[in-house]
Amino acid sequence: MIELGKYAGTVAAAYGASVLLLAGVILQTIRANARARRELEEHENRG
Amino acid sequence: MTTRLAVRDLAVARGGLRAVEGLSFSLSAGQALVLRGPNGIGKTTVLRTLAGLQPAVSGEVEAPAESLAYAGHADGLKSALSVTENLRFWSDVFGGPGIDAALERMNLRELALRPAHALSAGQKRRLGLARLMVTGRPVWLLDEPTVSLDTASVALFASVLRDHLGQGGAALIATHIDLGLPEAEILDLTPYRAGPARRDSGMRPAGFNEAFA
Amino acid sequence: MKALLMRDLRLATRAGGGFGLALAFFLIVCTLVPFGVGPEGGQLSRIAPGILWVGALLACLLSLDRIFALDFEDGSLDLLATAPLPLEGAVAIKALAHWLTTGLPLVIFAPVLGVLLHLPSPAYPWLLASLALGTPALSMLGAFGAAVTVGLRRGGLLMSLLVLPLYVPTLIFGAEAVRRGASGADPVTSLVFLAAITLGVLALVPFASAAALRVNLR
Amino acid sequence: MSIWEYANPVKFMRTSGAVLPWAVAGAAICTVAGLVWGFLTPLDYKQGATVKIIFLHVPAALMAINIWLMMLVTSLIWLIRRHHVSALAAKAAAPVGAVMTLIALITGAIWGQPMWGTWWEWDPRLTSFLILFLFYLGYMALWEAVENPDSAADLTSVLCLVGSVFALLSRYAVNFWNQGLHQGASLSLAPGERMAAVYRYPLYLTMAGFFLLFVALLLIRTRTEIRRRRLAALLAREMRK
Repeated sequence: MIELGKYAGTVAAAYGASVLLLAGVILQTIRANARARRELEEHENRG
Repeated sequence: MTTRLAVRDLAVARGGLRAVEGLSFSLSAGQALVLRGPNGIGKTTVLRTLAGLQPAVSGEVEAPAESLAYAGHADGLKSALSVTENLRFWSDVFGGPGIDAALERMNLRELALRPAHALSAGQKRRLGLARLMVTGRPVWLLDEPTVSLDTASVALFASVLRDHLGQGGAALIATHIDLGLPEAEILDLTPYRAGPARRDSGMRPAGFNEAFA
Repeated sequence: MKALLMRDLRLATRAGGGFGLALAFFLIVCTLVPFGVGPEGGQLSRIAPGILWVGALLACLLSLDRIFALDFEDGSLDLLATAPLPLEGAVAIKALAHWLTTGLPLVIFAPVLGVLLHLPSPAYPWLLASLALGTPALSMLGAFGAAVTVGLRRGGLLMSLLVLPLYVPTLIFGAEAVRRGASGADPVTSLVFLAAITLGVLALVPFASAAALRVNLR
Repeated sequence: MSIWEYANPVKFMRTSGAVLPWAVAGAAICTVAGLVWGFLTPLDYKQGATVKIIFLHVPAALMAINIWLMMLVTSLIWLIRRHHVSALAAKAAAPVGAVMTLIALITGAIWGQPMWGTWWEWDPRLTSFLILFLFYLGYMALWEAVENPDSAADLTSVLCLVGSVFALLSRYAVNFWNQGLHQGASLSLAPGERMAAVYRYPLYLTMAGFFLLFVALLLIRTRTEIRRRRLAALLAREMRK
């Protein structure tokens, strides 16, 4: 078992906040990219 | 005759796309050239490029340093200043001749002390054109100079222009109306409208919009 | 050069030029702070240097967008860019005009507000000196922010976001000088740094501002 | 072949497409392995479990500064050589840099709470990161506000240049203003001060992980920007017909 001692909450909060932020930027990146790719493909197929 | 302005194979861009390309002409002292062409072809863009306000995509523009005076859609007037103050400011900045001749010629004498915000649109336009006279520069680049002028004022402007040409000046004018200047030559931009960029031509793209072409 | 300076000064001091608005704003900020922190003199005198500096900085910010926006709208900026005057010079002159009509009155008016905020008396010369050395940098950096955002919709708010971080070093050294003056410590080091920043800004930022203006005129 | 060939958008799309899977895989492996390893490290005799925050805090802070430097370099390349991909890469990097700065700030605050007894201390390092965050915000806001993409690239590049100078100035000004509680550089080269190897190796791993994560995100985001610009270009051309 991982030992965290009396600072368990502190460490968990730091890891949680960071992972949340990273996940946010990764998700936003992937979605924006998928959207740009889809729009471009739609446009190229049309014209 | 001295050449005032020489343009060779000029290409100009708007919004990252070429608007006009392959434009060549020259303007000698005493000559006026009227730019024609449908809306949106790039008359304003050509004038602003020649004035040095935006870079050309390619081509050469040859003119002596500080010989061009540009007058766009806006007159550059300060409404809190009087006609004289407005005019004197531009005369000082450009280091041109005094303002008296310009006031006289553009029929602004009686309005000299009136603040610019109390002028009508046509009067403002006349003041804007008087500004050209105080720059002391030989080549005028005019973008729709006659907007909001009445017939009498257009005639007045045409005679001022003719004097300017007579003194060895030159003018490039984008306009749709007849200025009453029979000696002015007409340059239609329609044949110079930029086509789709050719990939193989080795041309520099006007912007990222053409980079993929 | 001189013609442009005179015109800008005249425009700023005529009716509708907004001259004095910055001073009124400065007065209001310095009046509101005691309502916020309480009327106790000791506390006020402790935070007075900071309030005076932040107040002067915000008052300066208030009038920045006028530096170029009006000239951009009425086409004067196009004409100035084609004039024989180098654009860098025009930028510097316009920043100077802004300083003369906003910064300088703030410097002169600040001691009066210092009285309201119980600024300790040894700090007054340092307040004047630090503001006089620092506000030119505020005007010049503000001209840069105004040049970058000229012609943008909602440019004013964006300009504040761009300009305020640039004000940090000036604010730190300026307020520090007054604080040290108030507590009897030696404020000269801060003033030297402050002057160095101002000189650097005056020498270099006009080029960045003129470059930004040229981009916005295209 | 010169490095400038990559500035051609078509070539960039091809090359970045080939590199991307490796970057993503590397980022995932290094970050996850580094963080898990870091989590398993023993407690520090002084700081207890909070020492584990270092595996997030230090790499994020490092990337926050390096991403701004990378934006400075790409902005200069755009200003000097006018390569559009360079400008778009700077635009693509900014949000990642802002998130890294935010992580450094938040983990710093959370770490500071038990160590210094306060969530926020106006410590020079924390303060400079806050200022850096403001610069990131201003930079991104300017990109959003300018409509003409070439003008936006020019203006943001100039802002990045001026901002870099002032970020540096602020760093020293803040130091002058408050001496601070923050410990010195964690990876100092002076032998006596080096941190124990148990912490050092996982830290190197997470640093590599964060760097690869940035590379992967940067490639994807730059590809997104190029696609958007291509779409805009196609629309602009159609409008003219």
